[in-house]
Amino acid sequence: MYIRIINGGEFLSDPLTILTLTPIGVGLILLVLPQLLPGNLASSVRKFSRNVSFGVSMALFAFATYLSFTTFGGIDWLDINMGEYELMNDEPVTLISSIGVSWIVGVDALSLPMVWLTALLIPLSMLVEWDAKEGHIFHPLILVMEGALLGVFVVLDLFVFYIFWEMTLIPMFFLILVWGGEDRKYASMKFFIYTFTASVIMLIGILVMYFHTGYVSGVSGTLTGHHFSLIEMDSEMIQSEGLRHLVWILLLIGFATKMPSVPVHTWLPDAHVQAPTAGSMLLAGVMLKMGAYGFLRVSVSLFPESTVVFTPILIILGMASLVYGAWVCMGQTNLKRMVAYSSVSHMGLIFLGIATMQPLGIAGALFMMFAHGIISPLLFAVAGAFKHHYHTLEIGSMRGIAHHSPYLAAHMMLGWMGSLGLPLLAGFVAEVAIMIAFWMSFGWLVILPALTLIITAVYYLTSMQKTIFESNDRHHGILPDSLHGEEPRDITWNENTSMFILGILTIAFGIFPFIFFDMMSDWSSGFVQEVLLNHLIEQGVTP
Amino acid sequence: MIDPSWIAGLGVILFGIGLLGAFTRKNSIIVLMCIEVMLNAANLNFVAGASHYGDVNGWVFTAIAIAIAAAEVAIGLAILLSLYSTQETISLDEANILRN
Amino acid sequence: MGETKNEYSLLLPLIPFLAIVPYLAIQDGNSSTDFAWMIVVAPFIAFPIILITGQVYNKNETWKNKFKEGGILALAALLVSLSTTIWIIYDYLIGNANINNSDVTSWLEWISFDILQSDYTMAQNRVLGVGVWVDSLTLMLLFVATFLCFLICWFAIGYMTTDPINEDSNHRFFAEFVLFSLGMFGMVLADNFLWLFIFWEVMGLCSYLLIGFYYWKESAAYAAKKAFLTTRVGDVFLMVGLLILYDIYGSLDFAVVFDDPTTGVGGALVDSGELFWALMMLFIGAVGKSAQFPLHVWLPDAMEGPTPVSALIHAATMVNAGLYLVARLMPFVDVHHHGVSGLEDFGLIVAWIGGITAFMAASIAFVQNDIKKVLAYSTMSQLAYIFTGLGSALYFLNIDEYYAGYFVLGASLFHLFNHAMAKGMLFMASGSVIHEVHHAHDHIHHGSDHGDHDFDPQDMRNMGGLASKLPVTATAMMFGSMSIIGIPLIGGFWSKEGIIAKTWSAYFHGETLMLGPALLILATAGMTGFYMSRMWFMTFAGEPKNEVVDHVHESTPWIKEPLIILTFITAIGGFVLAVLGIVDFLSNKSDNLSFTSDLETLSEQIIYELEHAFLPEDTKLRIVGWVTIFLSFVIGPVMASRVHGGSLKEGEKANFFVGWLVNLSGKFGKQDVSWLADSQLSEALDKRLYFDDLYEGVLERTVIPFADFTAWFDRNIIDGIIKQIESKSVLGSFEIRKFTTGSAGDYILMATIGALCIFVLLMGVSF
Amino acid sequence: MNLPISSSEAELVIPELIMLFGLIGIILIPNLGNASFRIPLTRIHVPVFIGGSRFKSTSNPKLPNQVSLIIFISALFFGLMQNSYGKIGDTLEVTEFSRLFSLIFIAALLLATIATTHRIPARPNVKPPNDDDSENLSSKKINALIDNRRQVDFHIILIMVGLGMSLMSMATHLFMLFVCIELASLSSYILVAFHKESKVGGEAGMKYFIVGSVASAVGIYGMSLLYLWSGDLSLDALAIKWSESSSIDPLAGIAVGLMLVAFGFKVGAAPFHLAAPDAYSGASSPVAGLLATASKAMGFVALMRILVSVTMPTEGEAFWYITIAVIAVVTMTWGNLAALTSTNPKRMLAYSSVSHAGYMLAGLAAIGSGLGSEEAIELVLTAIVFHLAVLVIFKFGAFLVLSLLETEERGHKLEDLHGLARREPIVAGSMFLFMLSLAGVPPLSGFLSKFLMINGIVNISAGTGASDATSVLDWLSSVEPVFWLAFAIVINSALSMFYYLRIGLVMFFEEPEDSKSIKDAFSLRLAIAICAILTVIVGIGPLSDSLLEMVADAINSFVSN
Repeated sequence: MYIRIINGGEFLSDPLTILTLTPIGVGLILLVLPQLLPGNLASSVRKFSRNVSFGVSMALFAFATYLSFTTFGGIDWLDINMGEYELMNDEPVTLISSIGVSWIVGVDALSLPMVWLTALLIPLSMLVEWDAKEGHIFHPLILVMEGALLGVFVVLDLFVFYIFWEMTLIPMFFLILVWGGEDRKYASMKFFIYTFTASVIMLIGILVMYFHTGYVSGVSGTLTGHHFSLIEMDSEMIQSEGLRHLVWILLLIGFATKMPSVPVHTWLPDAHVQAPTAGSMLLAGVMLKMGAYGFLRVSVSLFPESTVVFTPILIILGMASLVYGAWVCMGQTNLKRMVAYSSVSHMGLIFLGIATMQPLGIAGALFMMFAHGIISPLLFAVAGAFKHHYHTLEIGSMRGIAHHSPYLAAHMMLGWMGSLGLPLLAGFVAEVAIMIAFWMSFGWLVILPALTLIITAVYYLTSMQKTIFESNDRHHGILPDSLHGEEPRDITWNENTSMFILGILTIAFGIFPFIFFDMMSDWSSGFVQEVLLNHLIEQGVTP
Repeated sequence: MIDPSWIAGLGVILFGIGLLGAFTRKNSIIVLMCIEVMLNAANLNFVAGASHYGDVNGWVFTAIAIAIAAAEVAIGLAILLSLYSTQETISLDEANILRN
Repeated sequence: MGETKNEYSLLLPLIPFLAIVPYLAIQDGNSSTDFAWMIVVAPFIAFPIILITGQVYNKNETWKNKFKEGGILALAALLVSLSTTIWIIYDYLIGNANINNSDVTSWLEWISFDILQSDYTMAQNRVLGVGVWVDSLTLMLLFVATFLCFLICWFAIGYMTTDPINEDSNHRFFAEFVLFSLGMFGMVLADNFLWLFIFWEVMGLCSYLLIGFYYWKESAAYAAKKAFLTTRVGDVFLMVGLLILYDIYGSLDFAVVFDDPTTGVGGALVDSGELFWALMMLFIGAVGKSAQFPLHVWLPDAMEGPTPVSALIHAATMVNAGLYLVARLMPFVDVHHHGVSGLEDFGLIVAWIGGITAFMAASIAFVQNDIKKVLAYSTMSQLAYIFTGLGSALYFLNIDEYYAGYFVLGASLFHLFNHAMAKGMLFMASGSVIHEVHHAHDHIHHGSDHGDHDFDPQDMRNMGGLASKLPVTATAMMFGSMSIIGIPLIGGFWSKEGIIAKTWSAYFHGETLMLGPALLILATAGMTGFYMSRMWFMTFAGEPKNEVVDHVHESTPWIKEPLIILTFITAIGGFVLAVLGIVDFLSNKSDNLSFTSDLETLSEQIIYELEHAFLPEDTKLRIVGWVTIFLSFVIGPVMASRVHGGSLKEGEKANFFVGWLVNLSGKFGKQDVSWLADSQLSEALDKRLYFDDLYEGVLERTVIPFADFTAWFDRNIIDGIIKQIESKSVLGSFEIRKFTTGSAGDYILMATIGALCIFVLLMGVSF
Repeated sequence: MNLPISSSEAELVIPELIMLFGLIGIILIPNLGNASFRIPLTRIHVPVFIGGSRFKSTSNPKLPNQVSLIIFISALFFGLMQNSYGKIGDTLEVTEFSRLFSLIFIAALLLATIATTHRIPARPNVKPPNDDDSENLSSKKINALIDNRRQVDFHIILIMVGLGMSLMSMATHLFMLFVCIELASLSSYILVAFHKESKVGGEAGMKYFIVGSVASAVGIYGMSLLYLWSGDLSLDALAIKWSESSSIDPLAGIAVGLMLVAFGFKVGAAPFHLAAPDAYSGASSPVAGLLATASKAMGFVALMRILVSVTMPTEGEAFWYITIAVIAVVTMTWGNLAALTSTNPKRMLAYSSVSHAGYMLAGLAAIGSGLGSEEAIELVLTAIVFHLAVLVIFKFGAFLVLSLLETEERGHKLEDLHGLARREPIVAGSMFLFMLSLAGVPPLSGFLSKFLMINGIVNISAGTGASDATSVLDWLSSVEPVFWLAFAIVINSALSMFYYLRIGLVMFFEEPEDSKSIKDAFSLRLAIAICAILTVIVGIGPLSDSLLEMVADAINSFVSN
């Protein structure tokens, strides 16, 4: 008989494994259980599944927080060298022995903030949509999403990485399809197919890498003799430089689409506009970061010299996203579309940061991932609340929300300001770090991103002027037609709480960025030292 | 004794006729017959081979192939009958509810 | 609300806050700089408390009456800041050993990182943190900021809480107010350029919020946006400047950068060309913030905010940030102290920008009828003076004329001080005028349906003859205007004279390009005399131009006290400080003010100063000096009084301080200038020389269409390709499905064709 | 006694024997009755049990179904348990390879059996439809008739299909192989036409039969040519003869080409696939499922036998390499494009199965390029077989869901799936899983199989690029064109995503026409659930590992032959 059971009993006691698999498990149980139980029991399960989901996600957040901070978890995150990972499972657990797929988890400064961010955003996005219709499906679905997202960040096996990478699409597809806006059908399909296409192209790249791995006992496949373990991979095994470059490009296609970078960004605005608030928050907050994370983790880490060779491509992509994205933003009349394009624009900065090949620039890019991960959910929460209470997303149709909903106005302003890079808010730290590094590497080219900051300010301020302000009357706002003359309500407590927390964090990380930044810059230095300098100087390539 | 290549040559001709008939004729009975012709072309080849190699297997193949052909005709006719009973046609072109 | 009420009892809760600093100061071993963080942190704590408490207890009576909707809390926070500042100044002036330029107290290691250097080695552990930097410049600005913020907050309590239009939103005002103060304090205290920039931006945000305080007004929202965006343009360049500086010096800390500006990171010699661009970028930032040509357009519009905001941001503190920054740049060019030579051009550019702005703003101010707008342009113009002075200083220092350089630097900064005090007061006074006129207007039209909604309480054409109605205000405003004009012996005279003289002396020194700024600011001196007097006369002198005026009286509490305090400072502060050698102190030429208790020395000092001001040794400068005095003291005011002056209405009597001036203004006779008022020039000036229209037009014709085009491009080209792929696939699908005809004959045919293809392929490849 | 087969040989073919005796049993059992034979001249009635009025138990219309369930389950069980291998006579050999395929076929048949259990309830006393009956009523009557009267026929034919396919996988002789294929094919023609009372049933059967017969006639003619060429049709002999001949004899080449047509029809390769969509949409879902899984697997066994075992040279590329590569690309693109706008779910699945054939053919083409090492070739073969194995799970799963819909006369239009999620969340969820698995979304088993396929192709081709190429273009121009097959698969997967997702879309998005849940069909639902669970757990984890090892063993035995 061929049936075997998973080896290694300690597998399930691993902190990161728990972190990843618990939400998927609980979420799936909550989704399926009511279908199997008889009526009464099923409805009582349904009643509690929202609370259970939230509880589980909060518990996971507490756990992630415990693991993330030195003061709690006892791990000195500044003391991790390049290529080392913390919280790894002791023994790789073989999943498919024939082709060498193993369960290897671990985090370093690159993934840790992302893990914490994910664990943070999940309960918040649940909170924002606390009263979502069919909450007994909605909330568990987000829980499943959490597992998939965390999986992407903690897994160090490319096959499993790819699995989680694609797995995130499914809950998001449903979030958009079932809870989305008017045009959700088109948006969900486009979102799924677009990103799926890009990632299968990336898959070819992964496979080429796979076939250039040597035999490593314990992780290599019995059938193929190769393995997917990122830790053991080495691009040197690929002899042809052209092939290395090709793999790099294939991977880039996958990652850049996810980020998304111009010109493969057009799925994002559609998805965002149609997605429910929680979906948008996760999409912008975490899913876009998957692209940047993967790019750093795989492309840049394993193919440093290709990255150096293709720096012009990175700059072109980054600049295009940044500048073009900002201009497109200005031409938008839909609040969510505008915010979505602003994400495109900000993601461009990440490429620029990486292109500098300066520890500071890379650290800035990392921090950008994190900061944008806090700010953009805030933006989308605001846009979502706007839609929720005013039934429109057109900029200018509803004016004077400062009167109708001062909290919403405050959150909006904070979010907008954070996004346009106001100092003392999280986004600025990343911007300034990337800019400094960018000047060092490319000099006056920095004027383009710098001028884009003005454009960013223009569109944000214009939209604020037309929404928060300008009601022409102290006591009434200009109400949109979509309200049909009803007086709009103030935002609900759950929306408010969620936005408030995000706002506080935006400020906190703007003033005390070192909480994560030092860790990131440590990683970046190690990265540049180990990967780039030692490696490239050996090669005779000059950065 | 006929040279086996002549037999095989006849087979080629028969096969051509059968194939040509199969896609030009619209009456499914005739198509069925064309298929039989094609099968017979194969049979001729088997026979030719058997006589060429002096191999008894070839004869056996022929016999079995004829049996298969018989079964095929039986099934075919049954299917055509059932088609006729519902659509009142056995023309290949006219029975086209299922398409695209 | 109308009757004056004694509300000082509300100040009682401030006493503990007053006691904090003295308590800390008398403890042994406490250095004032160790507590400098309190200056920033106190408002920082107050900000959320006021905002959130106000939002929650919006309608609460106690919150309204006892806390003045947060005003008292704001005052408490600012009091802590102010007392800490005074402590630091005291420490500094008594020569406490703990305070000197190199003593940097680090508060926060913001981010730390490594840098990959061009030789592929890592520079380990660079830190961008923030600490406190104390020198005379810091002290002066810190004092200006904390002191004025405190007074303006005081003023605002009266001004804001008695205005029904602000009902329930004053907590927002006070919260934003303290946040703004925080920005200014932090910027002045920060020990590096990055944090200077950070706090600078915080101010930008707050100015945005405060200008847009009346958010429902379209004009206010527009003005707020305009202010933020215009300054943002400058800020972005400032940031680029920071990047260049960081690249050169490997640090942004003043301590590192100023230690030896000629040596960059790793001992490299600094290239003056690169540094020039860094400084230029920083200067563009300053231009934006200080509303200089060509980024000046936001300042007049910014008067949309409540008057205390105007006082706070647009006269006393925020616009000074740009000046502060340029003044900070002095060590770069100070060739005498390791400065980088070859940067004279920078000084010239600064001076030219200043000169142009000064002249332009003054001429626009000629035609303004809105009392706050006049003040706004006057601000612009005065700041431009200071820029010209700083430009001259940069020039002198760079050509190693350090004596002259330090003098004009000190004079410029002194002018900053004088102007801040005077302008703060002027704005508050104008606020008082507006407030009372508005009240009177409301009072008259109370209960009547056909209220005059077009009535503009800021329009000077609705005023006139207020000298007797608002004695304190009129007095304050008179001294303020005098200080701005530069009436000899009063406030601004001491500093302005120095700036003009040294700018000219730069020309005389052989720099022909300095002639332009020198001429411009000389002309502006006279124009200042005209428009400031015009404002005063239009408001306070002559017959009332509107019935409202009869009902105006000074009734609002909290408003008078700051005016009185500042009147004193404006009137005699300039002179006192000048005598104490503030000019040398501010330019860091001397470490301390020259306090003396010896009368003889004092009189020597006084005589020295007077001699220096009126009878400089250089004949050419003497001529320039007297021309200036003549223009500003005689020509300007006299012309203004001929146009707008006049005695009060029968029976009204102004008090002692202003009565003489009103009466005097009536003596010059009337001059009709309507031909001038209708001229094209006047219209051009009224339209602000079309700069706003130009910018607006350029934006509307280029930026917005281009943005729309990109949006179209994105939707139809980039996304269009995707959509094309989709629709083409669907089309292809329909086409390919046509092969499935439904006829079994066709299927066999297709199969046969397929078989033939197979053979062709097999043949082609194999046989 | 001299049995035609020794007991040690019989041990090897227990599943087939079960099916054989089951076949006899299923013919007999429903006919058992109280018939008795009166001994002449006496009054003694000797019961003979055959005929007469049937017992209550044997007259149960569901009995044949239960019998065939038992047969397939026990066959599956014994197949799984089996671990001895060997030759039976000259033409059959049981290897891991044949056993695996037997299991695949039996599993598919088992699912088909389960699906027919609840398809339509059998009722006594149903009259044939009258002319004046409404369309709805008449179709109801027809279905009832089918169930009542021909349950036995259906299952007999099913078992015959199983027998044919199972033996076919063991055949080591080309003629034997062909006879077995004919056995299975002829039976499947009947199955397709089984719905004879409906208009589409007969038509579908006719088309499938005509085109299939032409194809097999072409194939048998090709085989006869091969016989002319070699004089021996056993695979070993052919392989030896093939490898001995220095160049390819045109006769042999043509013969192989003709056989490609026949097997191409079986696997549904373009342009021989055209009858398939018609057949699928005319047949009932269980039958369509059978065609899409077992029949296709059968075709691939034949293709692998002829292409890999016989004609594959030890070095260099096979002569059919370019042909198969072109067919593969055309097939997958054709299938996907056509499926894009199909509104009949069965047709859509038919086209999707065409495209899947294309993916597998691409794998074969990669083998044919002759660039791969032995391991690489084994890997690709493993991928193909693994794909065929897991197809049974999720492709048949999808047909099971359609079967469930067919119990209420739905399943022929996309609209029938509308709002399925509201009516039947679990079923809809399972259907969505099947669709994602078909599209190749991780971590489902469909992904693993597609992954292995691309994996193998990349493995074979990626090493062929110039190792000193310094730029991407240099490398791409130096790499063998096989590499682009991987891209073809990838782009096609992306294209296919569209119509798979559309199924999910209509199930979860649109409003159902009828909000009642579908009738309770326990075993069908169970089968769907099991398929869904297997879809997931065969995708990753120990079970997939086990299956992969099984497949790898099978391939080992196949290659070593």
